[in-house]
Amino acid sequence: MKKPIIEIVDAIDTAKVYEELSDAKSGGICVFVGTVRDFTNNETVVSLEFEAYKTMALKEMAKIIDQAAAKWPLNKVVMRHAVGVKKVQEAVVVIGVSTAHRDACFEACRFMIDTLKDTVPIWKKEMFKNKTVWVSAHP
Amino acid sequence: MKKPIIEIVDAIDTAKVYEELSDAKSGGICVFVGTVRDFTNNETVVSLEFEAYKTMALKEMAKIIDQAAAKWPLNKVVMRHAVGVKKVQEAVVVIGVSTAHRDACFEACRFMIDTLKDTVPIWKKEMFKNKTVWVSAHP
Amino acid sequence: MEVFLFGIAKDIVGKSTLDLSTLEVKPNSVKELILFLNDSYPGFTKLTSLAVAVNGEYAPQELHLNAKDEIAIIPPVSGG
Amino acid sequence: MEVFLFGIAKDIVGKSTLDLSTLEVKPNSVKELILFLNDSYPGFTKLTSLAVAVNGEYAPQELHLNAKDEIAIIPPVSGG
Repeated sequence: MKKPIIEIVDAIDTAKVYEELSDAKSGGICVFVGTVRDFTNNETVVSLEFEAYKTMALKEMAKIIDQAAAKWPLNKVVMRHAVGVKKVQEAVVVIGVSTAHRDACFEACRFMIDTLKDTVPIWKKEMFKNKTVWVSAHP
Repeated sequence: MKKPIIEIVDAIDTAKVYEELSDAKSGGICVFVGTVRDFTNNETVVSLEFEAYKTMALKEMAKIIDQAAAKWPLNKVVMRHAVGVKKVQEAVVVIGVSTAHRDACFEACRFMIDTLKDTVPIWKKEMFKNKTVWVSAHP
Repeated sequence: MEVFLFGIAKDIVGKSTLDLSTLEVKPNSVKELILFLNDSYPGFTKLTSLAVAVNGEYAPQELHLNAKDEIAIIPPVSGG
Repeated sequence: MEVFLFGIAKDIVGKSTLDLSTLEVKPNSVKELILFLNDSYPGFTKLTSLAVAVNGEYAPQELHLNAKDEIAIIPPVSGG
């Protein structure tokens, strides 16, 4: 695997991710982009706000890529999360991977976004019209 | 589902696919890009050449999207295949889908590329240094 | 009755269309067309599979062929 | 002994860091720190989960805390 791109940024440029993942040894590239949806639990979402414990988040993101690389033969990986206020339709996370065959890129991409949501110290606050909610904080 | 984008083109612009899939009702976008790999069965690939029965291929591509839309709640879909000679690292197919939740976008994207490879009348010729091979033609 | 040829089918026949209108006994069905191809061009018998599309849809073997149909030979597809 | 607070932990305490150096009885372990937080700020007891990171790694309850450790309270994460 080539050195992965792991970043926490203010804004995600989705247009450049293919160039970053393009690779002569790869026949498949799978990319997941998480975006802000306008409704959650039937309430209109105005925006989301993301906060990260940046140094630790970058370490946890690197661990996820190492775990994926131990399971599947990965060629290139991009894992980029945004922080700050994100409006509807904006990208909040992008995870992409290129592999020789498509099985591995789909499975690794799915594993990485699932694990990121479980372990990486980033917090999402939903901003509704009349309230804000830290997602997953309460049962 | 919004009207899907279904195209057979001479060259694929991967940078624009997110803009095409971006959607206020979607929290997840999954994109698969098939690219030309430099080796197949331990032989150096110089290029691939794709030929399509275009009118029928577009119909079969539309059927696949209809089948996926019957299985998963899809918001936007892009299915674009290239024809002609493609060099190593070039994109030959892009399939992207945006959905409210990520489960559906991964599953629908995977279903669509798998089914495209099975049913859409497009043919791939591998160009090696000293020979050419129509992929899958012979057992 | 013109038949479009794609992929390896084009290589087997040596051209991209096949005119069946000059044949004395024209194939009446998809099944007869496939028998004709296998007999006339043995390369077809070596393929992994062979399908026929009529008017842009995969056609069952029993489908009757009409003079105005758009007919295409579909060797094993390999897109993606 | 300064503790970083993120997400809802910041709201519960009302600031983004918590200075424990002035406490008479300082927590000696992750477990004691969590007990201290639950006692001092009942909002913590209502969370789905509560973890502590020491020097940028998730820390087990029994881990001993040193004055120079970088300590952070990790309420339920929700990235992505």
